[in-house]
Amino acid sequence: MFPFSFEWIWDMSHMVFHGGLWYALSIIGLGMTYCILKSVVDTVQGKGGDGHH
Amino acid sequence: MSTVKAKDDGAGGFIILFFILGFVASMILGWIVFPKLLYSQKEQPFNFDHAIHMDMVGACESCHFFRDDGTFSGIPKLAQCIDCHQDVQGFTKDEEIFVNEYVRNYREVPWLIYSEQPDCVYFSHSAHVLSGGMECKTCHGPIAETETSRPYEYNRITGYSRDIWGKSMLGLKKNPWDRMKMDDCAECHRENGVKQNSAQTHKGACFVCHK
Amino acid sequence: MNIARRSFLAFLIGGAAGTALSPLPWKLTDDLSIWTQTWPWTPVPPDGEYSYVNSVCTLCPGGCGITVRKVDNRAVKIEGMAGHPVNDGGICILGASGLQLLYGPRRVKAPMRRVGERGEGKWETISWDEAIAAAAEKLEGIRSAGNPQGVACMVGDRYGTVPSLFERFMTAYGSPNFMSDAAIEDSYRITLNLMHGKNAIPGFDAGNADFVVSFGSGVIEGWGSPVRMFLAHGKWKDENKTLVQVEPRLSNTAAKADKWVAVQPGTEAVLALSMAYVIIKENLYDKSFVAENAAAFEDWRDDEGKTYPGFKTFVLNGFSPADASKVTGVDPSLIVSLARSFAGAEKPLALCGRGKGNTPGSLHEFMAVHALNGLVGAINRPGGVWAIDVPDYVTWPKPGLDEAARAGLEKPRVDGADGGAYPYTESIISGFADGVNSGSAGYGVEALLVSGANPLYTLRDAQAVRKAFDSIGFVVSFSSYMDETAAQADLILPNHTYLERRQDVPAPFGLNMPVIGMSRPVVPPQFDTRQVGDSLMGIARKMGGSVGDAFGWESYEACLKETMGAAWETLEKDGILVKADYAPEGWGEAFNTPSKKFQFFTGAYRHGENKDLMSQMKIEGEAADFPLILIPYDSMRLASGPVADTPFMAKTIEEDVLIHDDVYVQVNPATAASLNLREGKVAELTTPVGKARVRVHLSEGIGEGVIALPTGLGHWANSKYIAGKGVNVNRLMSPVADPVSGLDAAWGIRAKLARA
Amino acid sequence: MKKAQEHTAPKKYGMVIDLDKCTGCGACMAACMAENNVPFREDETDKNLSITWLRVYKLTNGKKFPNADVCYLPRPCMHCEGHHGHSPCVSVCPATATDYSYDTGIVSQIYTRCFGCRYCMAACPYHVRYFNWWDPVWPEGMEKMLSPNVSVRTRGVVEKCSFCFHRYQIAMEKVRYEGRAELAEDEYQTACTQACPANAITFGDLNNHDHAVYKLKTHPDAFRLLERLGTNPKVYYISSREWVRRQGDNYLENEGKVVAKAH
Amino acid sequence: MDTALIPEGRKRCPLWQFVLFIAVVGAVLLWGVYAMILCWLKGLNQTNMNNAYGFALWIWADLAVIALGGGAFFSGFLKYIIGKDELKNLINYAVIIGFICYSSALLILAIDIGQPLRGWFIFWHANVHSMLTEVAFCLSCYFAVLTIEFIPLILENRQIDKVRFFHNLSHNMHHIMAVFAATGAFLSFFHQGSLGGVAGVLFARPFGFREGVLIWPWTFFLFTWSAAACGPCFTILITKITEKVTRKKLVKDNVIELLAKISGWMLLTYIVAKIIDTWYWAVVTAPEAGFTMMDFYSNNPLYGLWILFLEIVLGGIVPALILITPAGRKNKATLLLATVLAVIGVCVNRWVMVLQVLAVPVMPFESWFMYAPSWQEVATTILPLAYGAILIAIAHRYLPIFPQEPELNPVEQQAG
Repeated sequence: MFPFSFEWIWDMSHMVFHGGLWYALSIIGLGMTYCILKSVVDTVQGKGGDGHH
Repeated sequence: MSTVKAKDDGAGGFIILFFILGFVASMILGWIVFPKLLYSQKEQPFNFDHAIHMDMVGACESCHFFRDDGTFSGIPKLAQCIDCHQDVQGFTKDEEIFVNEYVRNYREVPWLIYSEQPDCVYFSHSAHVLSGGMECKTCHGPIAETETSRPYEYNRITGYSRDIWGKSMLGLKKNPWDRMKMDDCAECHRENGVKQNSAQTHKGACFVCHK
Repeated sequence: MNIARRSFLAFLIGGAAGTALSPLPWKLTDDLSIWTQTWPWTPVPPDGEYSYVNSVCTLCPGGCGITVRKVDNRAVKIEGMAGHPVNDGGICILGASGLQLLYGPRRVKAPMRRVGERGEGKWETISWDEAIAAAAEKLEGIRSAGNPQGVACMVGDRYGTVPSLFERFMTAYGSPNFMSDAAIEDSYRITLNLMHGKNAIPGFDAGNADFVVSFGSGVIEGWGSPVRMFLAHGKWKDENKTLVQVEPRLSNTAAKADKWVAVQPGTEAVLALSMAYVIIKENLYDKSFVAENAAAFEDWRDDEGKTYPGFKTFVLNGFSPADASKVTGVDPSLIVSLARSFAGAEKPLALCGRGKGNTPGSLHEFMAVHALNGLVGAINRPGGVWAIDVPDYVTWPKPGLDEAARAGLEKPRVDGADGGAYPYTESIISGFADGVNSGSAGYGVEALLVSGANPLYTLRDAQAVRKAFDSIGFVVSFSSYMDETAAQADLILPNHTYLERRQDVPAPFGLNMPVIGMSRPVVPPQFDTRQVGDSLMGIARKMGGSVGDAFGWESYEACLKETMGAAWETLEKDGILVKADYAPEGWGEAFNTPSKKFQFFTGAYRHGENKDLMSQMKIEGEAADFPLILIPYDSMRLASGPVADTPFMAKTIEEDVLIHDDVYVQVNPATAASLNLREGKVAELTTPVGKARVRVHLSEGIGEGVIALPTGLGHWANSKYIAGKGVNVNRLMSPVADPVSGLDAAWGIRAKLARA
Repeated sequence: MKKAQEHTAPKKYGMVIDLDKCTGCGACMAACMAENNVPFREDETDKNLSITWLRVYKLTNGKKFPNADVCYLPRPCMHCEGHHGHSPCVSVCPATATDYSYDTGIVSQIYTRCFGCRYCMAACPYHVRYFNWWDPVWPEGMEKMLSPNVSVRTRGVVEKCSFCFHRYQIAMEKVRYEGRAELAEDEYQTACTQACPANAITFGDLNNHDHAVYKLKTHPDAFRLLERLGTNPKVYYISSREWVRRQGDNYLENEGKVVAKAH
Repeated sequence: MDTALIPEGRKRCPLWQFVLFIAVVGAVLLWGVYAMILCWLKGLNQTNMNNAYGFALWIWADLAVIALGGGAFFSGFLKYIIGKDELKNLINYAVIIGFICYSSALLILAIDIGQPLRGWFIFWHANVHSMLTEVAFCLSCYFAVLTIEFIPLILENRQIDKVRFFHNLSHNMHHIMAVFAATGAFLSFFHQGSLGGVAGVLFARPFGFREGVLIWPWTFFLFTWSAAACGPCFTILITKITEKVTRKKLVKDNVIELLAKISGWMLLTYIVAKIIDTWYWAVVTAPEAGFTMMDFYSNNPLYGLWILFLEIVLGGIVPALILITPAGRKNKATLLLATVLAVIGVCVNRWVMVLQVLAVPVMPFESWFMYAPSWQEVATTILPLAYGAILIAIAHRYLPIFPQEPELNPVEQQAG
């Protein structure tokens, strides 16, 4: 899974497979990080529902 | 910034403080308390002075020798020690323990082996020492120069010697003998082009080191 | 949300972040998986120095050389000894798993005395002194009460120092009732006695034969010295030699044979004689051998002038292929072609003794088959049958007998092996139970010593044997294992196993050269056991008097060393003593019959010549009540002697032999259909002596009306790996005494099978 | 490392089993179990739950009495080469617990790596792979006969025949000690080969002209199991009986015999 | 507390009914959990699997729920990528069903392996040539995506939504949901396919083996396609069942019909491809391995041609024809029938590709391997159903899953 693990080889199939994997993981990770950070900022800036209906 | 926020609703500071508290507490737990709990120590049956023996016998192979079938003898058996130690040889307490408790009773000394590999590992000393021309020190470190036996540390969960996984919790090593994990063997095998014939990994085939 | 709650949440999140950045979760995950590599309850075999010890396997009479691989002081593997004259590196399944007997859970770990009811399994461990004293006291009591003949003894093997010590003990003690386990060897010995006039055991130069006809012998199922026969079989295949198997069932040997002749069970002798008919009729026999070295081929006259029909007349008068075909079910043309090929071969060889040969057989059959060998001259020549003198190295002076002993030895034997009815037979172990139960000897049996045998399992009509045992007040077992007989004993003086003791292993059965092997301690005794020779000598010495005096040796080992004399050193060094330059005796010395020639059996055999050889050897049961014939079959994967299957062997029992605890009975599909039985169905198998639950296995390897059960199952006292599985076929069969030898000649029993 | 590495020709260890000689006695199975610390249980009659690295199959010709015939077929791991080492099992293992070595042609199985998904078992058409459904348990005292050369497997992992690779390792120790470069043919033999009382099994390097297997594999009656599936097994069988050879593979009704191709 | 959590403007059953339902289904769940714990503690000997049957009921259940959970990725694909906006009324539920299916699949995998503590080796020591590795990676990643898609729904709970941060988080996540959905669709395409590849690459198992392109056997594509076709049917089916149980209409007919129509065309094209695949396999692939097609469907007590008929005709052609006909999908009864048949069809397909593959004897001297699951296997297979029912019940009660619900079920008087 990582370049330092024993099973890792720099060949086509590994690059395609892990390329896809890390691509997906990055999108998920970056997407969520973005959402959380943006929400923190939004919250700090007082945006969104006031929370006290 | 935090003071500004604290002014805002008075909670931000507390929240950050508690976040840091939680963070630091768990870091202490993970980096300091956990290793202490994970590893336990045992003392060797008695102290063994490698240095003094080296002076007497001259080489590692004198005691840790190869048998005629090519297998490695490992830690010497009592029978071998008796050659010199029929009687008390010096005046140390360790010598006394050895002769009185073991030699006289024909009891093997239950040495704890720092470099004991797990049961799944096949390791050939002849391949490394005879064919590979490696020095003992490369893997075992400067143990020949030691005058005292350090405590044997083992992992409470796995039961394995700490020397296998290494001292560093980060898994770092400065010397080749600091760690004896699969990756360490693999690294050296790769550098030296030893049997890099696996269909799956194009590296060492599993049966080179596993049984 | 209030501040406290938010702070707590922040604390948790901080904690989670910190934990993730610390080694704790990762190292824990890793270590837990490493923990599963070898769980604390998984044994890790310690490594050590490797060494190899050569010895001899005594688990069967095969006498194979073994090399035991050791790691420090643990024996870890038994392998065949390369270069050994018997097995040359090969090993059988039982031998290969012998360590499971050594280290197995059914070892008797110390001398034990029964405390509960017999067979209840309640024992107390006692010291060796106590055990020896207990046995000596009891035996002394019986002796001083004037009934020394009321002590019987059963041993497994017949030859060698240990059986001889028992025999000596019985003699000095004053009992005629010394018995040994019987097998085809006994029938062959009588055959050679009658036809060669020699006290000899047969040797088969099987590897050099080129056309072998086996009359039911399990050449590759454990007959003779098993591994040696496997090697011979392999050689036949390599050299395109022919094997013909005459057998009612498609055994492994039949399957491997070049030709399987499916014969009606029990009619093998008829087929052999019919082959002789063809050979004589067509003048195919070895004329020079018959003319120069054989007697009673033609009609002959005895000293008193009475004329007897010769073999030729006998055969030509009743064994034409057409007649034989009616009895044997074998096509006449097949008999003819078989006889022609046999006689036409360069080195033909005929074998007999069913299956592994664990039970003796009909002497007529043995003699008929041996006569075939005589006809083609396959006697004492390469590729033929050789008469090898019985091992004679035990040459102790006779023990001194006191009054009691002399009186006891005068008494008749319990098993009926007395001069009158069965003059050629030394002991008839299968007749013992009947003798005890009927009281035919005129005295009661009060004590029984058992060594190397497991009669409660291996003897037929187990119910009768059990009844006899129950009536015997004192049973001493010398077994290393808690086998069926040991479990029913009163006192156990456990022997070392064969891997812990030193003992001579005389001539493996069937080997065509005299060989003595020596088994020796591969590992030190694992438990508080003793070499049986020492135990027996201990008892004798404790008894004192002339019994004690008969055993002057310091120890068993001293006795062995003295007995072996000059051979000792070689045996110690090589573990084997081979007479490598052995050749069969020249024609001048080969036969010790009255004619000094090979006697065709009408001449050799003077008792009951009018026996009808055309009829099948009668087995128990009437066809009206029991329409089927049950035959036992042997398999290498099922140890059927005194020692039971090891756990490894139990693993290899085939799926069409055993399922869970049920044994499969082999039934021809047509037979099964007529009984409305289908594959796998539970059925009740009934014979005149017992009944059992079995499952039906349809097999085209067996003829209609015949059913077959494996031997070696149905143990009840052994380890859980084999006990309680299947049925002991000996429990369903009864022994049938051969009219000449008195030995058990039953090859089957009538039976019926019904849905359960 | 100071000395140069051994540079020897790649080996391809394989086996030729003469079914005419095999008697079905089972000695190979017991020898294998003893050699390889194979566990045993109270009831081993369900062969689908029983671990026998080497299993002796019983083949029948399907004919009626007295023309019925039986042949025994010992089946170790075939150590399939597949296509360039991609045997059916090796490529499917998700955790790289099983591997093919170009150096010896042996398919390895690492018990401590295997996490028991059993995909390899599904992939293997020969059923050579066995799962440890139970914890192995030795009756007290019997663990003494365990060999240190083969690790004891725990519950939940797959195991299989290794062609007794530890014997190769042990033999190599001696070779190295004596400073030789090559292993002699008889120095490395599997436990079953050594035990076989009928000498039915021949083991050696299929690449080596001097080894007995090299010639035997080209015997006109030689065949391999399920050869046409492309598994490229390294175990060859010899049988003089046509019906046995035909049971070595699947054939359509009107198809002739597919001749064995030696690789 | 209960009423405060219920979304505004929606009517829910009385609390006691809800609790009773949870209790009853919970009992079944506990039974399954007990069996699961047995398997973990005592090992897989608790099952009736054996060395010939290394894959059994669980793996089938695994493949089946993933196929059925395919409704999530395909609806997401249709809504976010293709732009079928009506599907927003069903997408939430599709996500929840998908979440249940995928979490169940992961749980089953965790029970099914012999050494659960080493389960992570599949990631760490990954062998990329193994279809199972691909399955594991894509499955886990896609499960992460489903979780991400599920989170905003949870955050929409009345009480949680009051927290400003969560409100913002929910909003922000919705905002970029298309990115996640696209990633999910990408992952889903591969893992559905790789599940198909699991049996398809077994070149020594002639029943399962298929030729294909590059590393992918045809089953790779067929599995993705069939999941895309039958997953939505399952979503429709569960929606219909939910409507039945809650005695409310939750989604408008046009939404259902749209999905049904797409599903129908997918199913039709799939089944045509499947027939071609089967034909080619029967005529070319299998004979090359020495088998006739009938070798796979005779001489055993279970597997006959009927199973092919059930899968292809009843579970494929019939529902496809119903769903592509406007009258068929408009009629409630035939629509329901079609979805049930499609679900059965895809389940049968997964069964065949897992269990029949192992049942077929490959060595000519072997006979068929048959297997029946143990109660522990049945219990652990039912466990996800119980867990799914509970999760759906809770989600439906406390989350505004169906946007059209208030419109379709106006509440006369707002509950206090």
